[in-house]
Amino acid sequence: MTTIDVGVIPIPHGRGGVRRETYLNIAHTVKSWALTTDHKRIGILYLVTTIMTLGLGGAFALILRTEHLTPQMTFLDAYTYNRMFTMHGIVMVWLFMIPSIPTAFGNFVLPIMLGAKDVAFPRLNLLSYYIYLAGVVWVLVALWMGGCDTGWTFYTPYSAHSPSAVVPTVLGIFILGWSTIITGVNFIVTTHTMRVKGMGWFRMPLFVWNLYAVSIIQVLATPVLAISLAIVGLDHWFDWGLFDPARGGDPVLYQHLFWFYSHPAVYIMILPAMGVIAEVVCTFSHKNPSSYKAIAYSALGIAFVGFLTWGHHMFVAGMSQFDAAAFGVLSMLVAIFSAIKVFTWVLTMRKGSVVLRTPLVYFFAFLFLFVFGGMTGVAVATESLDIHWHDTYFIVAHFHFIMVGGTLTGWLAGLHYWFPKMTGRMYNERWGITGATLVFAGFFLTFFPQFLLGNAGMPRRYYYYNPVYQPLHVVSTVGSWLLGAAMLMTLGYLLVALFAGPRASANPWDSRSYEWYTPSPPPKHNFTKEPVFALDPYDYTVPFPGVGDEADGSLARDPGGAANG
Amino acid sequence: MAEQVVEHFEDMEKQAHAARLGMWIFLASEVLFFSGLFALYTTYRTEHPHGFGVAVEHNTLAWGSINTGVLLVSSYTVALGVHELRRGRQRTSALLVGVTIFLGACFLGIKTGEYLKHFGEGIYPGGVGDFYREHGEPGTKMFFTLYYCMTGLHAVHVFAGMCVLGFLLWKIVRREIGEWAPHPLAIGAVYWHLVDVIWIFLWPLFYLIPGGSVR
Amino acid sequence: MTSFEHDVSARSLFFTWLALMLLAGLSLALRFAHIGAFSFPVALGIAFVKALLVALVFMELAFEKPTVRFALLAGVTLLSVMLSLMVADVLTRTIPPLEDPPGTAQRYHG
Amino acid sequence: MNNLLRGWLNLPPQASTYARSLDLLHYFVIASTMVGATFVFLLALYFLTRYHRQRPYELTSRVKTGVPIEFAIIGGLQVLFLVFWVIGATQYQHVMNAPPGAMQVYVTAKQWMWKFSYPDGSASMDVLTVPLGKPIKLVMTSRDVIHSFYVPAFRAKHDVVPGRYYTIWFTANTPGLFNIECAEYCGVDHSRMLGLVQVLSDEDYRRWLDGRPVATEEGLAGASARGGGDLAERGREVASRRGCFNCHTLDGQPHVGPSWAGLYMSSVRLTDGRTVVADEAYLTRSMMDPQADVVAGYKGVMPTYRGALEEPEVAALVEFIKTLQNTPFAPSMQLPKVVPETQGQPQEPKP
Repeated sequence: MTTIDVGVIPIPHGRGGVRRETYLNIAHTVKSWALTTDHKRIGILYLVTTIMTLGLGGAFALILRTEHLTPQMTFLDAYTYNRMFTMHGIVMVWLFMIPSIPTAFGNFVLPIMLGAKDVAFPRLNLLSYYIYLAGVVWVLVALWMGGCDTGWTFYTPYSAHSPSAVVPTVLGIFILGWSTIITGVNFIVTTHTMRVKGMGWFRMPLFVWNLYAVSIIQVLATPVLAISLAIVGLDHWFDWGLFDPARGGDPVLYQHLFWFYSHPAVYIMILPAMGVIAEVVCTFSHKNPSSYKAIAYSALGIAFVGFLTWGHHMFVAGMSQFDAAAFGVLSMLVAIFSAIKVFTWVLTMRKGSVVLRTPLVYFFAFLFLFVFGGMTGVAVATESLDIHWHDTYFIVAHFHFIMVGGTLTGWLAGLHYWFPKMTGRMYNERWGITGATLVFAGFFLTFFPQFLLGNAGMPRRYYYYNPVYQPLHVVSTVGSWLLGAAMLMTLGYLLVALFAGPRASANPWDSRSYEWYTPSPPPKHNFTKEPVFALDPYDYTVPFPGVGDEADGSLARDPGGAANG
Repeated sequence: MAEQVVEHFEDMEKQAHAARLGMWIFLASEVLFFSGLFALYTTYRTEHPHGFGVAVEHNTLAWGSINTGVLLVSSYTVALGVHELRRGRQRTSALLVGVTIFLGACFLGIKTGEYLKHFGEGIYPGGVGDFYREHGEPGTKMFFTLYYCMTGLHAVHVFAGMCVLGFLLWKIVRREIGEWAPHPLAIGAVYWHLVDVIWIFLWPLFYLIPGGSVR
Repeated sequence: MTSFEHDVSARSLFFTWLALMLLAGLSLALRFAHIGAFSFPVALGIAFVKALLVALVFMELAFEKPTVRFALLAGVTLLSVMLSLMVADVLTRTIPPLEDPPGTAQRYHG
Repeated sequence: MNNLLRGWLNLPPQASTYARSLDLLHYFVIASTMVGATFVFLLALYFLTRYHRQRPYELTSRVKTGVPIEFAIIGGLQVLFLVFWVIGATQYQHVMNAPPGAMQVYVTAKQWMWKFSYPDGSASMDVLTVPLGKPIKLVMTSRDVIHSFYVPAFRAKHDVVPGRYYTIWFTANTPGLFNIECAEYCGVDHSRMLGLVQVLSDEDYRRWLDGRPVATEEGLAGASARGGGDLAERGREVASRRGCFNCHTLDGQPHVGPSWAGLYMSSVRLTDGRTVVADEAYLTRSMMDPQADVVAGYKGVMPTYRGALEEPEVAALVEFIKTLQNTPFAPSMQLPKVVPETQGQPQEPKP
């Protein structure tokens, strides 16, 4: 390795001191941010907000883990503990993971990847952000009222009677749902109508395919959550009892409706991360994906079959044995789509020119956690084994492997991958790789012991636990501290880079994907002139044609030493 | 100012297509929004066919059927309104859209009357009321709670549709949309038709299908 | 008259509306015909035809691009997936629900 | 081999007849999936080193993976997954359908306790006693929210849903005490909704039938699974063993007798108009001579426990009630109003 600072432009502010206009420096007022319809600025707004919600959810997680240092009370009482794990789940799922990648990175790069000036409905995009913010506020109101203690699943009839702030919480999630739907509609329409002239469906970067599939799920699944949570709110507030057995209601039907949303929601969370990973692995392998169509079609496949498997969350919940068998076999068929994706990524590296950069380290973390987590997913979808594992720490570990191990590392990969494009600065690569390694180590240490706890029969959502489980809990807690510290460290060096990092070139990674055809950071309308994408987004057989506009001083192939190996 | 092409679109046709596609995707979302309740109705009716049948026979068939007619006529008028606007007859179009909004208001009025009648009979949502003393069949409570939920949600959509059409009417009157760009009204009308379609299914489920029919 | 919008003629609008009203009338008439177990599929079948008429002509789906039709198709497909698997659960459960569950009965029945 | 893998995977003992076969599938699934996952990850690491970038801006040629290879991998995996499903679904059918002639025990769950009603009409709280080697069918329902009956050592679990009866069955193959846990989140004391299955050999079981309770002190004391094992915890065990929970609740709801939640040091109005503070002396007196201070609104139906409770047991009970002093009530959870009966257990409705 010759130099670790890649893609750095030696001259600040372009050539001859001419200040290049970017989406960032075009205006600096608060109003110019608050009322912007620029998809890039909205993406940044989302990014900042979701980082805050991640901090909130992460703080909850650390407190919860610390409480579990001892089997009895450590420093929280059971009431607070129950409210906190619920709010941890709600904040992480709806405030962070579902919006994180599509709204922040999707908003930022989707139109650029398509060669468009903006998304199809820029004002709706801003509205979606404010609806999201309103939802966040309601969840915070619920928190201020003491939080909700039902678990993020809101199972009736407990949620209908729980003496906690159920109504503001479900209202917040209801509102967040509309934000998700609007973003989804916006992205679908953008993909259909805003592609630059001459760009066919199979020349879109793969991230777009994944966003497109996610948007379909968002649009079609979220309303079901909205209606079922609305009913929970009515049951709680007015005691309408639609799921109340005393009035002929059936609590199991609530679970059907909830998981009809929440299983696809898992794909809402993981598919965008898969898209990021596909971009990252192609860029840093410097090679075309081993099968473009496999990645594209499997995204759509996941979007569809994800709707057919919700019942595997209910094997011991009182579903009929016929349905259990049906959902069991459907789940096994779904797993195959994720397997296709994994094999395609790995085979992409074959005969490539692989260079280890921070995003690729995150790719390896993602690969490890997603593959192992996914395989345990196949295991828990095996009906008879799920009897023992259902509602134990095994499940907790499994979905954290997928959700944190998958989505969070995918998000971090994307953050590091597009950081130069979004900010025009480079972060310190050595810190980046250290941070990525520590995140992975902390994560593994936190959640691997939980598989063993689950095997031993430790149910989830337990405040007191059997003292024989203590050693594993302690390991898990220490791991969570490491993870928290690594995340703080990442935030630290990224902030430093944001203000003091060296300038990044237009294409620091020597990628072929279309967002790198524009300077970093991009100008207000994404491209200084009508973009011409000469190459396939994954054509690494010829050198990068360059940004095209030399006047902005950010040629892709600057001699400063980009993408060296 | 909807008659101008927003700068990031190439032309009006593309913009119109984008808006139309957006509305249709949103409608798919709306279908799923109602589907949760339809699924509850179907499963509960499967569990308690007798109670649901009794409750259907008790429901106000005449008023529900009149409302069906009202909505079908309103769908026709708004479709005709779009047709007239495309032909450049804004005055007629405005009149037809106005009639549509009026019919929507009639629908809501009749619906309110129905609710008040039910309250008078002691049928409240949540299985509360004197009615259930005589009609204790399992399922009747669930039927009427679902009835209030689904027709209530539908009424909210009718109201939303009236607001949308009102806004478009205002635009027609101010000559902001016309035959050169009729697509906002066409898209608004599509939403109104969806409200009609949902009622087309609510009507048989809550008024038409008597007891003992499932299973 | 714009070039990019398909316009449905007033004549077909009128006949569609007439068909809708007739179908509604038929549905209403069948309500009193006491056709027993058939009333559920028949009434919903008529409703389906009516919805299709509204969608194809009033909502101009017949003249839309395939993408638009696909949007609706996706929604309806998922609706049927949800309905069929949920109803299948209820129909194939071996243990019937209790009419008056212990412990909850007195709470509501007074 | 079985025990070795069980130890590696940290699985509890296989105390029911089907636990072993479920575990065998467990080993198979975990082993094959983990081998596959490791293979994929190692392959990625190999590609990383093998195809590491040699010089900047290195170009690569277009490589497409052969479709046959892809289909072979995918097809192979799919077959493996379907094998999981076939075996898993078969076992699931076995676990979910009790064999005919199984002994039925009714399980009623409520926040936060288990009640077991036996065929002979007797009942017990939190401790389920079953004979060794006989199939036991549990018919379970809940009185308030969804709970989940879970015995890790039996690999048995099913949700307990209000308004429905669900069944699960097992045949215990090892005598001893095994933990029951509630696996579905059910409120503030979810993690304390524990219980024990007491599996007795034929001889012990007959003795238990004759003169209950025979759960040996050592046996229960040895069940450190109940968390802590301090005096208050022992009090909870005593209370469940002596049937206190048949009449007293822990969540503030009045039952046949007053609830223990918030009882300690509260002012109690009695039927004769006096008001007393519920201190240790009062609590002890109420156990020994219940008719002395009958709380207003209740009938004096409680029998004396003088001579029935050992001294340490009384101390443990009092200690336990003291820990409930600050238990908040669950306000909207309504237990049914049970008319106090003068004798016997409250009748449990049967389906």
